[in-house]
Formats: sequence, C-alpha cells, structure tokens
Amino acid sequence: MLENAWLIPALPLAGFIIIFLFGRRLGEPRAGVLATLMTAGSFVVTVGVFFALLSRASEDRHHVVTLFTWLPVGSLHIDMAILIDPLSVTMALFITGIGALIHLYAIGYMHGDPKFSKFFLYLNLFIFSMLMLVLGENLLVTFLGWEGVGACSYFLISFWHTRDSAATAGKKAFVTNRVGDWGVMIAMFMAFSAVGTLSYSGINEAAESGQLAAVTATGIALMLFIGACGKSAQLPLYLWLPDAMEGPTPVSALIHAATMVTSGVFLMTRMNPVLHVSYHWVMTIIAVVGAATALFAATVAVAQTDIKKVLAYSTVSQLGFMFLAIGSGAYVAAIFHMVTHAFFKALLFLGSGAVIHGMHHQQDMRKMGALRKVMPITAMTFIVGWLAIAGVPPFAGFWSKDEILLYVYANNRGLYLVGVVTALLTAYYMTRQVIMVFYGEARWHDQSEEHGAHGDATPHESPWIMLAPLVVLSGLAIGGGLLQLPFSSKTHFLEHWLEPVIESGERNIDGTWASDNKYLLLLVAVVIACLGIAGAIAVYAKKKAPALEPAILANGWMYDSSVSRFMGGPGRAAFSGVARFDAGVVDGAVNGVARVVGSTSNALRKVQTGFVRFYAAILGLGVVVLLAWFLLRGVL
Amino acid sequence: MNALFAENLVGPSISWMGISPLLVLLGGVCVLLLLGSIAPRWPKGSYCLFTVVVSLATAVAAMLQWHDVTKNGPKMLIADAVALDHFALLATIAIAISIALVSLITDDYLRREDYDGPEVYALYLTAAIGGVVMASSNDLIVLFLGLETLSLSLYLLAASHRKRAESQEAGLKYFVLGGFSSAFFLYGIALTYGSTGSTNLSKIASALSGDSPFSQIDAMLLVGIGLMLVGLAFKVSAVPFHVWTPDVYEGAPSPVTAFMASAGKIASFAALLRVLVVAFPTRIDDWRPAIWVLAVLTLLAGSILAVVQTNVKRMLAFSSISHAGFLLVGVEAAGHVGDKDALAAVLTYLLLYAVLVIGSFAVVTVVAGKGDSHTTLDDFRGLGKRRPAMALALTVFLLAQAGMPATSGFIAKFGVIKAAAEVQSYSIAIIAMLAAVIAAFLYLRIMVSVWLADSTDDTKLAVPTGAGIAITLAAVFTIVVGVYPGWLLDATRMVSNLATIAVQAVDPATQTPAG
Amino acid sequence: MNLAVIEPTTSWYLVLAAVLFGIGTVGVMVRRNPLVMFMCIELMLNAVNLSFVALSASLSDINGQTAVFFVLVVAAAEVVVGLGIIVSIMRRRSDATADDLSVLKG
Amino acid sequence: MPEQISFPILTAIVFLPIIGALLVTLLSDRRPEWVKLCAILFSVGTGALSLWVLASFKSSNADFQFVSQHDWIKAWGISWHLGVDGISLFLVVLTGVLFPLVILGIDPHHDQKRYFAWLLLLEAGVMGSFLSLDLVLFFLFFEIVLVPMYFLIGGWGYDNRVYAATKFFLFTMFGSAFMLVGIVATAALARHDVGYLTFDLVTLAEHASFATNTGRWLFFSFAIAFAVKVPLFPFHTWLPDAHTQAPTGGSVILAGVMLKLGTYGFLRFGLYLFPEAAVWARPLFLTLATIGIVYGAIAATMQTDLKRLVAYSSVAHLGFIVLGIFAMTSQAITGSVAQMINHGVSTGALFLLVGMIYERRHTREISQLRGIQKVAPIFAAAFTVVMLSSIGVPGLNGFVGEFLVLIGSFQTARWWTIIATTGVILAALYLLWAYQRVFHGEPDEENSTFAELKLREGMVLMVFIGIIGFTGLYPKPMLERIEPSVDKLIEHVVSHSDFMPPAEIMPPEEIMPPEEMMPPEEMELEK
Amino acid sequence: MVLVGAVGVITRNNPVHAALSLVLTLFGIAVLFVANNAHFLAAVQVIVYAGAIVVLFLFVIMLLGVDQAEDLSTEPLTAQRPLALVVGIGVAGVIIAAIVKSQDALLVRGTGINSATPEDADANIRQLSRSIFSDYVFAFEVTSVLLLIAVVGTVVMSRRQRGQHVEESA
Repeated sequence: MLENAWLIPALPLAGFIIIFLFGRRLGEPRAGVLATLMTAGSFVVTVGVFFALLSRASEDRHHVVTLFTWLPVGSLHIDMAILIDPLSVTMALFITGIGALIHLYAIGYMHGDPKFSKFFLYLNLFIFSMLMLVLGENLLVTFLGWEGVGACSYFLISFWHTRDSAATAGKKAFVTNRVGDWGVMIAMFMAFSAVGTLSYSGINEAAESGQLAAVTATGIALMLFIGACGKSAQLPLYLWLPDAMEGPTPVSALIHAATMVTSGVFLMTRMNPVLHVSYHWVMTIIAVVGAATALFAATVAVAQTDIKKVLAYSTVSQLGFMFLAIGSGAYVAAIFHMVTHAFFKALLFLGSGAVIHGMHHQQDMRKMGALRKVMPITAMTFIVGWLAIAGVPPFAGFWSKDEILLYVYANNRGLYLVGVVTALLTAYYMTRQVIMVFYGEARWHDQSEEHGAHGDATPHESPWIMLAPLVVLSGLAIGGGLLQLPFSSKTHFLEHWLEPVIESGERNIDGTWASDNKYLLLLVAVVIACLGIAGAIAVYAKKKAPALEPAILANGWMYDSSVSRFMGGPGRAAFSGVARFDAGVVDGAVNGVARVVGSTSNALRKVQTGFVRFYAAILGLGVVVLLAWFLLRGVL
Repeated sequence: MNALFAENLVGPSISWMGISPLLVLLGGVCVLLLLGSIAPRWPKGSYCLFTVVVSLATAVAAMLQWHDVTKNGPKMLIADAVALDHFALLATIAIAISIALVSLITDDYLRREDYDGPEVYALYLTAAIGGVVMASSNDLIVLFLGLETLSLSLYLLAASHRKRAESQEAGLKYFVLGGFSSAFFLYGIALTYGSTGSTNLSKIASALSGDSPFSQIDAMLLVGIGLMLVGLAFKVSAVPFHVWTPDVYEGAPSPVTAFMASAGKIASFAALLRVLVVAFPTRIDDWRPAIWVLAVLTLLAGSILAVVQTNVKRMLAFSSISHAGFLLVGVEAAGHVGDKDALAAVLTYLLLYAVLVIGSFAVVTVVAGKGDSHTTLDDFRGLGKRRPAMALALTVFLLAQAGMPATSGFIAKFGVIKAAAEVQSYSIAIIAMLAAVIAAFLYLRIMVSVWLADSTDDTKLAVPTGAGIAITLAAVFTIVVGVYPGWLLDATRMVSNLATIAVQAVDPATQTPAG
Repeated sequence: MNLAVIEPTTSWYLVLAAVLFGIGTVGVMVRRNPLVMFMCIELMLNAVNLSFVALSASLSDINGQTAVFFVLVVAAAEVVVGLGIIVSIMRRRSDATADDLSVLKG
Repeated sequence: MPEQISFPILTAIVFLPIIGALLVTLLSDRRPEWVKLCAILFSVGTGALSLWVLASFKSSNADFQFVSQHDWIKAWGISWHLGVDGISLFLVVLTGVLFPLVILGIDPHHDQKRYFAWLLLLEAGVMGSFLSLDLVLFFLFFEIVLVPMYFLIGGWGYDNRVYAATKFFLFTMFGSAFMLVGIVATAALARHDVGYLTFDLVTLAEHASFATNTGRWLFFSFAIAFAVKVPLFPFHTWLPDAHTQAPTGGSVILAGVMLKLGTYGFLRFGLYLFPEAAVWARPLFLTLATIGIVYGAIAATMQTDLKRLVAYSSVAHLGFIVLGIFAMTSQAITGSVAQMINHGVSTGALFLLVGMIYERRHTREISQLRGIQKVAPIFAAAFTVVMLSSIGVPGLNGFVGEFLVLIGSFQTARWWTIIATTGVILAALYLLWAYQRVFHGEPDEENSTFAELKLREGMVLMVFIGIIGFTGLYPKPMLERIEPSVDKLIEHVVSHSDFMPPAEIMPPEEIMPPEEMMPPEEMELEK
Repeated sequence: MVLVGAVGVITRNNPVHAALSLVLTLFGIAVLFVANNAHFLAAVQVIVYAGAIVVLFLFVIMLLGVDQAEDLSTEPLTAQRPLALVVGIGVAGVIIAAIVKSQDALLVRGTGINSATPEDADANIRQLSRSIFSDYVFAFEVTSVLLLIAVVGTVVMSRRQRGQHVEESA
C-alpha cells in the first residue's frame, strides 16, 4: 500500500490536468464533480496508507517513495520523493478529507459562476501542491508545494480579478509570501552548505547526531521561521490574510483556514530536531511572536463587522496559538490544535459562506441578525463551530487549546497569561459574531429593495450539497477532541502516533507543577471561555453595556494601513528614484560621452576655416612644435 | 666635351629589367599622349581601357620582378638610387591596381562632365610613376623628385574639373600647401645631407651607424629628420598637417579623390617607411615618440571631426585621416627594435584600404550625378531602395572601413594592431580601437541614410559599366580577402622579411665611397 | 646673437638661409595674392638651395650642388603647373585673393 | 583530444544559415511565400542539425565534441576550430530552436526578404560564436552579429529605432575594441610559452601562463567586452533602448541568445583563459552582479513600458547568471548555464507575448492596457505561465537555474547570495504588479476588443511552454550534460589559481566529523 | 641684400614690386653661390630663376591684370600675422639653434671626401655633370617625367578654352 502513496498527490494532479484540457467541455457541474472525486479518491488512498503505516511498529513508521531524480548537480542530489510518516499522513488526511468536503460544498457555492470549471482547476492544483508540501521528502519538494500553494492562493484570491480589490489582494498575498520564501531559500542554502543535503532525514539526523552546529541550526531555524511567518500569517507578515477574504468563501475555508496557513506550523514541526539543537532563545522568539500575534489578532477581531474578516483575524489568532505551542515545545499540541482548528474553522467559514450565499453576497454583519429562523441548519452547525472555537468542553477546540495552555504554563507564565486573555477575547468576539448574525432582530429587511434584483429578498437556506459538508464538519468539530484527551497517557493517541517524528523536539513537562495541576488549568480554561461568552451576551444580546469597538481596532491598529502608506510613499519614491538614477546618471553618462564627442567635433571643425593662409599657419605651428621636440632630443 | 666625357665617365650599370614597371608606365604615358594628340578622337572608353591595360602590365612586370627578387634576393639598382625589393614591388602593384580601378570610374565620369582627351589618364600614370619612384627610391633626391612628380600630377588632377569652383579651389589650396610642405621636406634633405654627407638612404644609415665621424652631430640631423617628417606627414595627412585633406578631398573630382586616397597614400607611406626605417634605424628613439603623438592626434582628430560632417565626401576624407592614424600606428610599431611585421602590416593595410576607398568613392561618384555635386547625406537617402546592389556594396565598404570582421578592413586593422601588440605598445593600440569605435559612428550615419531613411527621389540612377565593374571588383575583393586572407598575408609577409634585410644587404656597399 | 663668434663661413650661410626660409614662410602666411604666396615659396626653395650649396662647400662634396640643380628643375616645373592653376582661376575672377577661395571649409 | 567525426556537422550548422541568407537575398521580392519558405527551411534545417548534435552528444564526456579544426589564416596562427561541450551545447540547441520559432511566429511588416536574410545571418553569427574555439574566430562572430542586429533594430524597429540601434552597435563595439587588443596581446605574449603564434583557445588555455598582472589586464580587456554584452550593471543602458525599439523577433533573439554571448564569454574565455585573474576579480564581479540583480529589479518595477520592464528584468536575471559564474562552484556554474537557457526561453516567450499585445493594441504603455484576462483568458493563461517561470516558481524552468545558482553561490559567496536572493521577492513584485495592471480589472472599451490567441501564435507558444514545463520538472538530462564540462572548468580554475572550492560535504549517511562551518581553506588542509 | 629683397617680397603691396624684389634676392643668392664656388649653379640660377621664372611671374601678372596693389594694411584674419610671425621666427630660430649647436661639428669635418679644386671652373662643371650622370642619373631621368607633367599640366589647364569653344560651337 505504501508503495502507492504517490497516488495521493497524483490524483488531484490528474484532476487538474483533465480539467485543464477539457475543463470548458466538462462544464458545470461535471468539472466540480470530477475534482471532488479526485480529492476524495486521494483521501481514500491516504486512509489506506494510514492503516498500512499503523500496521507497522512505531519506530519504522517511515517510508520514502522516490519518483525520480530532480536536481542532481555535484554533491547536490535532490530526488522528487515523498515521505510517508505519521506527521505527513496526519496532514494529508485532513487536507484531503476537508478538501474533499470543501470541493463538494463549492459545487453548490460556485453554482452559476462563468468560470466554474476554472475554479475547480485551481482547487485541484492547490490540493496537489499542498500534498507535495506535506509529503515532500526534502525541503525542496516541500518548497515546490510551498510555492505552489502560494501561486494557487494568488489565483484563487484574485479569482474575481475584475474586482480591483481582489486583484490587489492576490498580488499582496503572493508578494508577502515571497518574503517568507526568501527565508526558506536561505534556510535551504544554509542546510545544504552545512549538511550537504536537503532531505529531512539527512538534516534531522545531522541535528540529532550533534553534527549540526548550534549556530547553523539557529540560522536555519530563524530563516525557516520567517518563511513560516509568511505562510502562516504571523506578525509582521500576517497582512495578506485578511485581504485574502476577497476570494470565494470555499477558498477562504480551504486555504486560509484549514490547510495552507498551517503549513508554517507543519514546517516547524517537521524540522523540530533543528529547532531543538538551535539556541533556546529561538524557541522563545517563536513563542513570543505567536503569543503576540494571537493577542493582536484577537483584539482586532473584536471590532470587525465583516463576517469573514472576523473569521480571518480569528484564524490569525489561532495560528498564533499554534506557534505559541511550538515555541513552548508542544508540537503535539500544535498539531492537535491545527487539526481541530481545521475542523471548526472550516466549518465556520463554510457556515459564513452559506450565510453570505443566503444573504445574496451580503457580508456586513450589521445587516444580518436572527438568521437562525431562515437558515436553521447553517445556524446549528455554525453554533457548533462557535462553541468549538470558544473552547467550551467537550468540543474539539477546548481540548487542543487547553493542551497548548498547559505547555505554555509549564514553559512561561507570562505567555500563559497572554494565552488566557486571547482565549477570553476569542470566546467574546465569536459570541458577538454569532449573536450579530443569528440572534437579535433581523436587520436585513430594509435591504430588500436593494436586493430586488435578486428576486426574493429574504435570505434562504443553502442547498443540501452545501449543508452536507457543514454537518460532517460539525460532527468532527464536536468529536475532534478524542484524538488527544488529557486524562491519561493512554488517551494521548495523537502523541503516541506522532512519537517518531517529534520525539527529539517534544518537551516533556511531566513532573512540573502544570502537569500535576492540569485539571485546575482545565477549570481555568472553562471559566475563561464562559466569561468571554457571558460578556459578549451581556453587551450584544442584553445590551447591558455599550459595545466597545474602537476604530483603532476596527482597522487593525493601523498596522496594515501604515505599512501600505509606507510602501506607497517613501518606498515607491525610493524605487522611482532608482529608475530616475538609471535614466539620468547611468544612461546620462553614456549619452554624455556621445554629446562630448559631438561638441568636440563641432569645436574642432571651426579650425577648418577654409583659408589657405590659416591652414599654412596651423601647418607652421605643427612644424615648430615638431622641430622643437627634435631639437630638444638633439640638444639634450 | 663628348671626348672628355668618353674618357672618364663611368656610367652606372642600369638594369632595365629592374625598373621595368616604371618603364611600362612611362611608355604608357608617352603612347597615350602621342596617339592622343595624333589621332584626335579615340573610340569611347578606350583611353580608360588603355590605362587599365598599362597599369595591369605594370602589375605583371612587378610580379615578374617579385619572383626574381624572391629567387635572387633584393638588390640596389642604378648607383644605389633605387631599391628593388618586395616592399617596393608590393607598393608598385598596389598603386597599379589603384590606377586600374580609378580609371574605370573615371571613364564615365569624364563623359558625364563632358570632358574628353587622354590628359587625365596621362596624369594618373605620371602620378603613378612618381609614386613608384617614391616607394622604391633609395636616395632622398630621387625620393623628392618622385614626390614632386606625384604631387604636381595631383595638383593638376584636383583642379582638373574646371567648371567647378570647388575643384579649382581645391587645386590651388593643395598646390600652395603642397609647395609649402615640400619646401620643408627639401630643407630637411638639405640638413640631413649636411650632417651625413650623403643623400643616399643606405649611406646615411651606415654614416649614422656609430663609428663614422658623422654620428655625433645630432641637432642638425634631428631637425632635418623633423623637417622631412613634416613633408611626409603632410602627404599622408597626419594631424596637424591634415588641414588640406578635407577641403581637397571634397573639392577634387570624386575619382581623383579616390586616387589621392589610394595611390597617394600608398606612395607617401611607403616613402615615409623607407626614410625612417632604412635611413634612420639608429635614431628610432628620436622619431618614434613623434610618430606616436602624430598617430594619436590623427586617430582622434580624424574620427572625432568626422562625427558632425554632413557631406559624404568630406566624411570619407576624415575617415581617411583616421585610417592614416591607424597606419601611423603601424609605422610606430616599425620603430621598435625586434619588430617583425609592421612593414607588412602597413603595406597590407594600404593595399586593402586603397581598394575600399576606391570602392566607396566609386559609389559616391555615381551618386554625385552631373556636376559632381550631390554628395551630401541627403543625396544618399533611400539608396537602398533605388539601387539595392550598389547600396549593399557601399555597406560592405563602410563596414570594412569600420573594421568589421569577415571583411578586408578587419584583416588590415588586425594586422596593424597585431604589429603594435607584438612590440608591447598596447596603449596606442587601444586608442586606435577606440578611435575606430568613434569612426564607426560616421559609417553608421551613412548606412542609416542609405537604408533606414526613406528616399527623397525614387529615380533609378544608372550605374555606368566602368564604375559598376570597379565597385563589383572592389566589393568581391573586400569580402574574399576578409574571409580568406591567407594567400595575401603569406605574400606580404615576405615584405617584412626582405625589405629590412635589403638594408643590411647594401650596408657593405656603403663602406666604399660611391661615384 | 652668437653669429659673431663664427667667421663668415658655412654656418653664416646656413643661418642666412634659415632666416630667408623664415621670411618665406611668413610671406606665405601673410600674403593674400596667390601669385605672391607662390613667390614666397620660391623664396623658401632658394633658401634651401643656398644651404645646399653652403653645405656642399663645407663638405667639399659636389652632390649638394647636384641637388640644387634638381631643385631648380623642380621649381621650374612647379612654377609652370602652379601658374597654370592660378591662371585658370584668375581667368574667372581676376581679383581673387587666396582668402576668397574658402568655399570648402568646416 | 576528442574524436574527429566524419561529417563536420558544426561547420554545417554555421554555414547553413549563411547559405540560406544568400538564397533569400537572391530570391525575387515578388514571391514572398517562396522567400519565407526558404527562410523557414534553412532555419529549421539548422535547428534539426543542432538537435541531432544534442541527440548524439556523449553526456558524460567533458571534452569538446564534434571538433572540426582546420588552418584558416596560417600566417597568424588562426584556425577554424569548432567544438561543442556541455557549456555550449544547450546554447546551440536553444539558438537552433529559437530562430525557426521567431521566423514562423512573427512576420515583419515590410521588406520581409531583407528581414529574413538578416535573421539568418544573425543565426549564423550566434551559432559561430557559441561554437568557435579560436579567439579570433570567436571575435569574428561576436562582432559580426552586431551588423544584422543593427539592421533588424534600425530597419524594423519602432519610433526611436535608429538611436537605439546605433547605441547598441557602438556600445558593444566599444567593449570589443578592448577585447581585440586583449586577444592579440594574449596570443603575442603566450608565444613564449606555446612556442609559436596561435589563437587557439585550448592550446592557449592549457599551455600559456601569464605573469599575474599581465593576466589581470588581459582578463579585463576581455571582461569589458563581455560585461557590455551581458550587460553587467554599469554597462546595461543600451539594453532597455535596444529591446524597446527592436521588433519583436529582434527582442526575442536579443534576450534569448545574444545576451548569452556575454555570459558564455565569461565562462569560456574569462575563466578558462585567465583563471587566476578571474578568481582575483571575483569580489568585483559578484558585487556588480548582485547590484545588477537588485537594481535591475527595482528599475523594472518602475517602468511604464511593458517591453522596457521585461528588458530590465533581463538585467536582473543576467545578474544571477554572472553571480553563479563567479561563485565558481559546480552547482552555481551549472545553474548559470541552465539559467542562460531558461532565461532565453522564458524571456523570449515574454517578449513574444508583449509583441502580440503590441500587435493588437499598438501600445506597450502599461497604463493603456487593462483587464485583458477577461477578454482573452487563454492569452492571459499563457502569459501567467511564462510570468511564473520568470518569477522562478518551482516546477517551472526559471526556478531550476535560479535555485542552483543561489545554492551554489551560497557556498563561496554567502553575503552576496543573501542579498541576491531578495531579487526573488522583487521579481514577484514587478511582474505581478504589471500583470495586475495589464490583465486584471474591468477592460475599458479599446481593450474589450482584445483578440484571443490565434492558432499559429498558440502553436509557437506551446513549444515555449512545453520547454518551460519539462525543464522545470525534469532538468536532469540537461544538468547531467552540462555538469561534466563545468566540473572540468572548475578543476582547471582550481589548478591554475589559489581558489579553493567548497569541500564536498557528504550527507550524514556517510560518517564524517562535524566541519560544516569551517571556511573552505581549512577544509582543504584536512583533505 | 638677400634679406632686403626677401623682406621686399613679403611687404610690397604691388605684386610687380614683389616680383622685382624677388629678383633682387635671387641675384644675391647667385652671388653667394659663386662665393661657395658653385659657379655653374650661379649661372643657372640667374638664367633659370631671374631669367625664366620671374619673367613668367611678371608675364602672368600682366596677363591677368592683377597688378593692382594688394592692401596689406588690413588683415581680415585676426591673429594671422602674430601667428605668422611666431611660426616664422620659430622655424628660423629652431633651425638656427640646430645649426649653432652643431656648428663646431660642422667645422671639424672638412676634407674627408674627394675634394674639388675650386680654382678651375671646369672642374666644377665636370664634377657636377659626372655626379648628375652617375650617381643621380636616375633622378635625372625622373626630371624628364616632371617636365612632361608640366607640359600636360599646361594643356589641361588651358584646354578649357577649347572645351568651351566646343560647347559654344555645338
């Protein structure tokens, strides 16, 4: 079975190629169906691989399928190979799984779009690239996927490219990601010049066998972290993610919630041995950045009015959590949260998509409310997602977030505090969202005339093809926690599963105060969540207190705007300065030479007066000088 | 008196074979003039034909001598007054070729300007005689006479278009300045004679070669050399003695200009080399720097001045100046000890350049039209449309002059640069190449108006047979030599090997008092 | 100047010739009438002749005189040619000075 | 010495286009279809020959193959010496493929006879330069290509064509002025070592040894010519003008193969002839290359003319190549050679596409273009692929060369590489920005009639995109042919200079002491 | 006397006067020739120059009627005269300097080569002729070409008349 692992990426690729060639002819909905089937198929294969792997002893759960040699130059030898191990399979599982669901959903969501088939073309390509990213056996194959998903997100964000905002967002996403990619490339160079290979096994073994100097390891780790920041939208590179909401909602769900944005976390986990040998302050940096991002994004989310923007910022915040986990050496927790987050955030996005779809592409929450009556199923599933993210037991989010907080506490109390506050805010703004959308009085009647064009003005429930994924995902959002239950080491399924990958990096907190009193921490978490929810209810449902939504938060601490103002202002000026320098100075010098020659020529031709006698004089002068020279030679 | 002569005049032996090229030319002149005056009207074009035949005969004679020299080595004729070596013979051949081509152009030109009569051709031939004498003279007086022969013919030729004021002006300017400079030259001879006791190059050389009593009086000798240099520099139009060149080239009838730029240059440079290399090998350190400066000035001034010109004839005049600069680079190289191939390089350059410049001026002649006046850049606009073939030929000539590879021009430049590099004078080589870049601009300008500018009038202009033949031959030669120069180089290499040996060969002769 | 120190022999003649030559050059430059310019050139030639003769005397070598002989011939020929040209110009514009002939320039 | 093969195929490759050019010139103007047919036949024939060379090239052999050597100018020791090795192989193939595509893909607006004649002549010149192993012969071709290019730009270019053409001609000639003197001096000085006067590259490189300073001077006399041709940073300003004014075909050739003459020259003549000097000059050229990368990218960002933008992007890309060359590691130089090819393909395709845009809209001003993707999605798709390859997205050819160059350079030129890598970010910036402005948004009325890709255009582009895809995913066949020659060259450099290549670091499968951060010198000592 | 004549040539406004002062110079030089025992040349000088050339000059002047005075008081070309002066003095100065520098060398050399006997004038002629017909016989031949050119030249230059007549008659 493991030998057929190459099918996992191959199937979406096949789908991509088929649609590329015949997409127009397939048309709607066949193209969508095909794409979905391909993804589902690769999910099935993954499951097969999963069990095949499970049937092995935990230490040799590591299999490499080499397809062909990609870049063989001298000592550099890079295979196009995929690596099957617990981590990659875990990733592949939820990528293909959720991917398939979202494909299904998209068939309904994209119904009637003129570029229907193209959408699925991109989706399949994305799935393929994402799988290459996680399955890659060496950094370069991962980088292939890494850039691939970047390109795909570029296509998909600017899918409705006639909207300038969409086009700009797409460009922004790609370029920002490129900044991260710069880091990844440098990391690769370092790794190669240090270890002579780019394969994970090679690098990690080098790290474990202590042959990778701490300095190099630190460099690699930092550079990789820059890359991770770019992809996983951490400070300061998170900028592109909120704008990415310009894309169709399924895209937001798939790329900007469930899969692509988590690849940073994946990469860090993948390289955990290197992080382990690097100076410990690297971990601290990662943790701090993560915490900061989490808090920052949470505060911003509090004041958003766009239903998707809220989710976007919450995604950033949750990713911050994951990096906080990694920074605390809690790789399992990170992966755990990644998975659960994938479940409920996808759920939430799809829910919001359903809402938007039902609201005729209205995204402003202030124009919603009381929607639970018109779209009950959506409401139900959305609420599940809400509870999950808010960290209410026994929903999935609760367990993973708690796991993280546990480790953080053991690692650094200050950061723990930040985490708790973030959790509080999370519960708060999610509750706010749910209330604004589904409860309160309906604020959408007054737009009926605006939407007259759409025929019936009232929001409507989405078709089953969109609801089915919602239901499935809500199921996962409820039960996802089972993967890793804190009660006893028996119930640490995920941890045991990931053992071989993260053993060297994973931090052991047994015996610390935190692990002894983990139930106390659990309790704290629950309380926090309830507080947040209660507060939100108080403000938005009961109107006990005025809503606290300062403008500064609404536009994200002015960070984005100031960055773009810098780019548009001084940055641009500098660039055009260079261009002017080129035209003026460099080229000016060239033309200057020509001009000098020309003017010299004009000056000299004045000598040719045409008067014989003057010529004679010139001649005579020449004679005098020449003779003077010879005389000198003679006299001296 | 006769008895008195009979007693004790031992005339030198005259090897008629040795000077056969000269004799052929001389005979040609006489026949031309006599028949020309006896039979008033020759059939159309037969003067030209005759001249061509004569010049070719000269070339043949020279070839025969060439083989003779190759067999028996170089020698001195007629009381050491004339040197018979490959150097002289190659120059002779080059000059002969130039006459042949030029007279091909001239034929139609004369008819167009409705002149007739053999005089012009006669003058070509006399000029050729002068040139050959210069190239092969081994005596300053002879050289001076040759120079005057050449110059006087050229003065007349320049002025020969009597309906064009420009032509006459050119004639007068050339004459006045020419006389002026030849006075300097003569003075140079006088002083050299004064300080070496002889006018014979070989004798001068040996007189200066150390042991003899003449070797110490430098100042006068050097000033003498300087003065002679002036005279020759004027002839080769080296800056600052070039002032006459643009005006005369522009004013003179186009074929004559071609002749000046080809045969004139060949003879003058040959003479320059003879004087400097044969007579003053012991004074190279004195004259080399002077040549260096002249070369640099000539290169730069020639190419820079050309940039803003608008009259093609004038442009070509300036380009010929910068070419003279290149040749001077070769001469400079000849001024280093242990130089092997400078002479060959210079002569090759001269030969190739002669063909090029004649070709270019042939096109100019055709374009200039009646009155010989349409020679501005605008008159060349759209030539590519009106006469593609001729335009292509012109392009070849121009590219060759710019030194493009696969043309003879490249071979010429390469030879000179190589000669310079062999003796480690890189600076001047680089200056020369940069000057070539500047000069390229002018050729590009001509090409632009030929190909890239739309023509002012689309009248197909007729290409006369003679000019057509000349242009074709020149173009073919340019390409052939550019692509397959081996044979030519092998031939010219003998020059360098022998011309210098020739000097040593006569050195013993100079020990015994002559006469 | 130090002409005094040398008795009026060769050097004296040579110096005289040099001065004569200089005057000739000046003449060519300052006179405008082509004929007179031409005379100045003759002047220069004569200067040369003088020095030739003087030198041949001091070297007591006849060839210098021979040279002069040839120079005379050349001068004669030159004069013929030169006058020919000048005449053909002057025919058209009899008052033409050398300065008037400056169509060609630049 | 490699084996002499019976049929002088390389000579044929050089002469076939010349014959074609002559034939085209002789054909009458009244039968344009014949003219075109003839041109196509000869270019395709040449292409076929080059492909044959590729097919029968012995991949593991580092020496020159298909060598044909005859005396040309015996008097000066100049010989007709052609040969191909891994470094030149793919450049030859690229030339052989590119020209037919250009001739097929683009019709000149007028005088197609002369156009094709010049084009074929150009092909001969380029082929000759890549194949010749004799200094003078190389110079001959190197210089001769100016003429056809000059006439192509000047005759079929746009408004400011004469200025651009002249600038191009003189600028390049300026460079080669030094080179000619350098060549002659090299041969003259090498006479003592070699024993006789010869301009044969191999002989000179193997036997001649110059005094340190002499070698450096000579190296620079060559380097100037190549730096102008590449073009390296301060000498680059002829490029934007030439590209902008050149007809589409001209631009494609210019970017596709002619710029490579410079980089190729650096490899073949700079490093091979003057290893010591080249090593000595590394810092300078690395710096210039890095400046070129960043500077070119920034300048490109600010261009308002699409073609100019692509031209400046070429400056940046060529910077990568030079960086790789002077990093002098196996990966870097191999990458450089690969990058020469890939840049030729992708930038060539870009110019083709820009040319098509101009065909349709008669403007290259970015501000005039808008929303084309909506009206011409396939065209946009093609553009996207090419653009991504030019940005260097993995899986497309652009990435292969760029990545190899960078990872190789990092071994020996760490800081330069780190700066150079930012060029990757900038590349995305200027291309995507331009793409957004041209293709995204709602098309205004004059753009709304933008014609979709025609079949013939599509065919031509398919070839490009095919190469882009294949080379990106499976570059092995290419790399394994390039590498042996590159390694040979590096060995030559190492053995003739004090340059130390980075030590081979075995992947940890092989046991070895930890030494990764050691500077190369100590690494050598340990060996 | 020589110098006076020379100065006269370049200063007299009237070309005729200039020509006459040229004659003065020529005579002076002839005398100097005699002083340097070049009797034959002195004679030739007088005959050819004074007798033929200057007469030719005068003839032309009269023929063309260009004998009106040339105004030398004004100089259209500014800086021409100073320039001329510089050049003239420069040339003369340099040459004189050279002569003076090597005068003693000039003096020490004397009787080395076959000496003429200045006493009998015949010797001069004989030597001259011998030299001409032995060492310089080739040069002598070349002069014939020179004179030929002179002839052709006059034809060319004067032929225009006929040419024009032809045109007019045609």
